[in-house]
Amino acid sequence: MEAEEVGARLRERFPDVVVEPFPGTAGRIRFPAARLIELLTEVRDGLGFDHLGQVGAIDWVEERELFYTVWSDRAKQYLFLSTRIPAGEPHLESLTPVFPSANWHEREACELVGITFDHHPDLRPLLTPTGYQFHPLLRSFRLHEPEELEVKVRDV
Amino acid sequence: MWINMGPQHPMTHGLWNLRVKIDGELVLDVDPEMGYLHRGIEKISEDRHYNEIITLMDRTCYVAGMAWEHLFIQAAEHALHIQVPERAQWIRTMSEEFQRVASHLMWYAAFVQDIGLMSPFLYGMRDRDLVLDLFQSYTGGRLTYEYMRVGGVRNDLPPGFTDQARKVCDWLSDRFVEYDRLCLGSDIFHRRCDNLGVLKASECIRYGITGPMLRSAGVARDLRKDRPYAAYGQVDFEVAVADGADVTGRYLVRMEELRQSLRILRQTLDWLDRNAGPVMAENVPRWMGAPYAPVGREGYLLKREYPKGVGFSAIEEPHGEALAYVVNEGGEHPYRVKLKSPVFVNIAAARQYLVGYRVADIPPIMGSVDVCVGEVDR
Amino acid sequence: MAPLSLYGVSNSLVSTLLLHLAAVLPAPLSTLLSNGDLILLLSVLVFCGTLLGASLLNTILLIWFERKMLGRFMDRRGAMHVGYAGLLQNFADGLKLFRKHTFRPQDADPLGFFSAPTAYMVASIVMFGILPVSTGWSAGTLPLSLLLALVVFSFAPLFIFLGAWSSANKYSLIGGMRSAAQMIAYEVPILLAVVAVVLLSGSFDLTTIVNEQRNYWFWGPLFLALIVFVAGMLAEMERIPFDLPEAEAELVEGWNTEFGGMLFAFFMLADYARALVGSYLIVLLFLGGWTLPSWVPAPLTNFPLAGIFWFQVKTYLVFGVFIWIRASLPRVRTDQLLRVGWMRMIPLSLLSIVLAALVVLAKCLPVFGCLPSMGS
Amino acid sequence: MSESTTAESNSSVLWVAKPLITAARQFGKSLLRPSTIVYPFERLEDPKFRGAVRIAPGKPIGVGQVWDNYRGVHALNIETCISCNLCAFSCPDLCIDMVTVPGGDPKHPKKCPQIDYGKCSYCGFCSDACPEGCLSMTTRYELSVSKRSDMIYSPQRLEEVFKAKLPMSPIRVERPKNEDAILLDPPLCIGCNACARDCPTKCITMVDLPKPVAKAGEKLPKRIWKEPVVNDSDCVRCGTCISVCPKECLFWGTHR
Repeated sequence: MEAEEVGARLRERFPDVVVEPFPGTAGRIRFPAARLIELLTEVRDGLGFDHLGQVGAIDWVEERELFYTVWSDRAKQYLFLSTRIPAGEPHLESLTPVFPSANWHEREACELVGITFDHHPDLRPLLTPTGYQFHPLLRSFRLHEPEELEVKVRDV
Repeated sequence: MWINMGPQHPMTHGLWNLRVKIDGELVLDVDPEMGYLHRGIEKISEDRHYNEIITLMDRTCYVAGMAWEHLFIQAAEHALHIQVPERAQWIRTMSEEFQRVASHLMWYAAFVQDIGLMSPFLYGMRDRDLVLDLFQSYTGGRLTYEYMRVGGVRNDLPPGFTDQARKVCDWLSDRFVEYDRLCLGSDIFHRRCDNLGVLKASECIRYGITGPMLRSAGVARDLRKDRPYAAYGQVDFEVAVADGADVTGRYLVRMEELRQSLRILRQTLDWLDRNAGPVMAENVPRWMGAPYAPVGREGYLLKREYPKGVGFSAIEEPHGEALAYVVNEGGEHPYRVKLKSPVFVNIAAARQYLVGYRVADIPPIMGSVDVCVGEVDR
Repeated sequence: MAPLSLYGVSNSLVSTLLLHLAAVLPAPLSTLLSNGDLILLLSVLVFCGTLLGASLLNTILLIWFERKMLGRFMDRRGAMHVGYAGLLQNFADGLKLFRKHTFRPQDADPLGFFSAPTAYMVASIVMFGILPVSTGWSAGTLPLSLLLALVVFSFAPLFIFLGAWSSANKYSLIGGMRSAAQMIAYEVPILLAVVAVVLLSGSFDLTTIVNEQRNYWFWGPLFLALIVFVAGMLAEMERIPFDLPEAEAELVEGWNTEFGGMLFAFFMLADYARALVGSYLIVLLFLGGWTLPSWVPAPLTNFPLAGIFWFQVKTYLVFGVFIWIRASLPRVRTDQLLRVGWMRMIPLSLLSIVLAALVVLAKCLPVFGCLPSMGS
Repeated sequence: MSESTTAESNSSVLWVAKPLITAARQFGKSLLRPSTIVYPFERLEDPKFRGAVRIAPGKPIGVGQVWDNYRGVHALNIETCISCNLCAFSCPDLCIDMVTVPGGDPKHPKKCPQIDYGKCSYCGFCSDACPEGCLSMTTRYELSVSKRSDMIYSPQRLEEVFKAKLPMSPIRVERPKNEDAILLDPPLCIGCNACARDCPTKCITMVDLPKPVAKAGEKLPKRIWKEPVVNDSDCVRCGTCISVCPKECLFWGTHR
C-alpha cells in the first residue's frame, strides 16, 4: 500500500488530513487532533491497520507532537500518523477505546511528555516514581542536575 | 489479599512489581508496576552523539544488546540518509541471530527455573556462554558489545571465526534435542503448561502483542519475513508458529525459532566466507566517524547544516517487534529517540492472560512472556 | 560372635572408665562413681550423644552428597574448596549462619517464631533415636516403633505451619497452608502403604520387619506400595517435584521466607534430617534394612559394622534417586498434587494392601510351594 | 520413578522416564569432567589454558581463542602517549580525565588519561580513538576494590597494567577516508604560534608570510606575519589547535 492509495481512501471522509510518503512505511498521515478517534477507527476498520505499534510524543517546545504507528497484517506495512497539539494545556482524547494497547503508551506519554489523555481508564505514572513532578522528556528538563531533582520529589 | 510479587522476587527476572490479588491460590486481579529500572535512556540519548547512544542501546535490553543496537542504528541511518555496505548488513544479520539464540537460551534457562526444573537452567546458561564467547571473539564484549556503528560495524570478523561459529551451531542443535526431552518429554511439563496463560490471536492483536506470544496463537507474523531488513530478504527460513496460544505454544515457538536461527546463521556464515568487502560506509559524515570526532563539547564543532530527517526502524527482536523512531533536527545529537519495546506491550496486557489462573501459574506464564525489564523501563 | 551394639559399647566404655577412676580416687568419690545408677545414666548420655552426633554428621554428609550429586547433574562441580572435595563446606556454611544476627520481623509473634524452628528440629532428630540402623544400634526395641516413627514424622507440618503463621508474611502463610494441605494429603497414602508392609511382615517393630526381609525384600511383592511410599516421602520431604511449600519461583522461599541465620539453619538441617529419615524408612520397610541377599559372598557381610555400612549405602542410593528426580523433573501444581494424592495414591495404596494380603494368603496355600520356603 | 503419573497410563511412565534418562546421561558425561572451570585456579584468558577449552562434553566448555579482543582494563604506554585528548573526547561516560604526569616540559606538562572505572562502560571508544595505539584494552577484568577512590586508575597504574604484558586487543579501527581536515581562515589568523606550540604531533609548522606593503590610507593588521600549515598525513584530528586558537580561525572542513 502506498501513500497515494492511503490518501485516496481517506480523502472522502477526512478532507482535512494530509498524507505524505515516508520511506519504509505506507506513509505518514498528519491529522488534526480533534479527529483522532474517528480517523484511527477508520484506519483500523477501513484500511485494516489493526495492530497498534506505538504511541509516542515529542516536545517541539511550542507544541507537542503525538505519533502513532499502526501495522497491517494484510499490507505487511507500518503506517504513521501524527498530530500536533499546542503546548499550553496539552490534552488529547485517549485512544484506548479503539486500541486497548494504547493504555500504557499513553500513560508513558503522560508522565514523560506531560500530555493529558481525556477518558483514559488509568493515568497513573508508569515509569517515574509516584509524586514525581517532572516530565523528563520535555526540552526544558535539563540533565545533570541531580541535587535539584531530589529536593523536588514530594513525599508520598 | 494483595501480594506484591516483586520488585525483588524470583518470578520477575528483573526489577518490577506484579501486584496480585489472590483468593486462596486463585488469581483475581493483577497490576504490574514498572519503573524500577527506568534510566531515562531516551532522555540521555538527546544529549549524546549518535555513536555514543550505542553504549546505551546495549544496556536497554541486557540480554539482547545486539538487537537493540541494530534497531537504533537502522533508525539513525534512516534519519541520516546513510547507506550501509552489504558485508556489514550480513554481519549485522549474523549478530542479531546470534543474539536471538543467546536471548532464547537465556529465556529457556529462566523459564525452566520458573516451572521448577533445576538442571536445564544450567544447561541453558552453559550453552548461552558459547554464543557469548563468539560475541567476545569479534566484538570484545560478552554482554555489552558496542559493535555497530552508524554506517557499518566496528571491525570485520577475525580469521577462523566462521569455523568456530559453525561448531557452536552444531553443538547447539544437538543440545536442543536434549532441551526438548527435558521439557516436552516430561508429563509434568505438559500438565503444568498446557492451556495455561491462553491469549487468543484476536486478543493478541487487540492488545498489540507481538513476537513469540503472537506466533504461538497461530499468527505467522515475523518482521524478518514480512518486512525484511538487513540481509534477511536473502536468507531462507520459516516462521515458527504454534497454535496453542498457551505456555507450551510459546515454548514450541521459541524452540523452533532457535532451530531456524541456526539455519539462518549457517547461511550467513557461508555468505561471509564467500564474500569480502568493506564493513564501514564511505560516505559517513566526518562528525559521524565515531572515535575520531571530538564532538559534543562546546567550541570544537563548527556549526553547519546537517541533513535533517526522521528515521524509523522496526526489527524482530528476540522478544517481539521493537520500533525505534529517531528525529534528527540537524545537530550532532538526535532531537528525540523513541523506543518501543515489545515486552512493554506484552506486560501491559498481563491482566488478560493471568487472571483466573493460580498463583503457581504466574511464574510459568510470565516466564513464557520472557520479560526483560531493561527494555520496558528504558 | 555377639553383634556390636552402640549401647553395649558405651556402657562398657563408661563402666570401665568409672571403675578405673574409682580405683584411683579416694573413698567417698569412689563409692559414688561405682554406683550402678550413675553408670547407667552416664552410659545413656554417652549413647545419646554419640547417636545424635553421628546422625547429625550423617545429615551434613547427606547435604554434601546432594550438593555434589546435583552439581554433576547440572554439569558443574558443587562445593569443592573447603576440605577435601568440599566436605567441610557445610560446616563453613553453618558457621556463617551461626554468626548471623537472629532477627524477627516486626509483626511476627515471638513465641511461635522462635519456637517453631526448634520444635521442628527436635521432631526431626527424635526420629534418629527411633529408627534402628542395624541390629542393636537403636535406642531400644519397641514393639510399635514403626507407629511411633510415623507419628513423630507427621508432627512436622504442625511446626511448619506454626512458623509460617507466626512470621506474619503472606508468602510464608501461603507456603504454610500448602505444606499443611500437602502433608495431610500424603500422610494417608503413606500410612496405607505401611499397612501393606505390616501385613506382610506381621509386626510393627522395625527390627522385626527388617528381619522378615532376610530372604526377600519387600519391594518385590509390594512394588505398588513402594511407589506410593516414595511419592509420599517426596511430598513429606518437600522435594522437587513436590516442593510446593517452598516453591521458590512463586513463593520466594515458602514458609521459611522470614527465617534467617541460625533459625534458617535449624530448618535447613531439620529438612535434611527428615530427608535422611525418609530414606531410612524406605530402606527399612522395602529394601531389607541392613540385610543383604544370601547370595552375597560372606566377606562382604561379615566385617565389623557391616550392617551399618550396607544400611548407609542403601540409604544414600535411595537419596541419590531423590536427587536424580530433583535434577530432572519440574514442579507440579498444588491442585494437581492434591488431586494425585487423594485420588490416585489412596486407591493405589489400598490396592497394595490387597496385594499384600494376597501374598500373605499365598504363603499359607500349599499351591505356591515356593513362597513359604522364601518367607521366614 | 514416576510417582504421580503411574496411575494415568503406561505411556506416561515413559514420558517421565525421558527427562530422567536425559539428566542421567548428562550426569554420566560430567562425572569425569564437568564443563565448568575452577575459576581462580584455571583462567580462560590464561594463554596456557586456552588450548584446553573445547566445544565438547568432558572438556571445559567454551569457544577457545576468544580473548584477543577482550575489552577489559586499559593499558597505557606513557612513553608513546602524545597527550592528544582524543580518548577523553571520545568517552561517552566522561570518565577519562587528562592529568599531568611527571616528566616533560615544565611549561607544557605532559598529560595522560586517568580513568575512573566506577563510571567506565568498557565501550572501547577511547582505545579506538587513540591515534598512537598507546591506550589499549587488555584481558584484565578483576576490579574489586574496597574503596571507591581505588576505582580511579592514574596513568601510572594504567602503565603498570601495560607492563604486565597482558594480551591486548589488536583491532585497530580504520579511520574514515573522508575525514575532515583542519582548515584555516587566513584573514583571522594573527600568527601567534599557539596551535603549532600545542600540537601533540607537531604537524603544524608556521611558515613566513610576505609582509604586504601598506597602501596609502590602509592600516596593516597588527599581527605576526606567519601562518600555520598543517601536515595532513601526520594530523590525528585531535582538535587541540582549534581549542587553543585565540581568534577561532581554525575550523573543521573538507579540502576542496
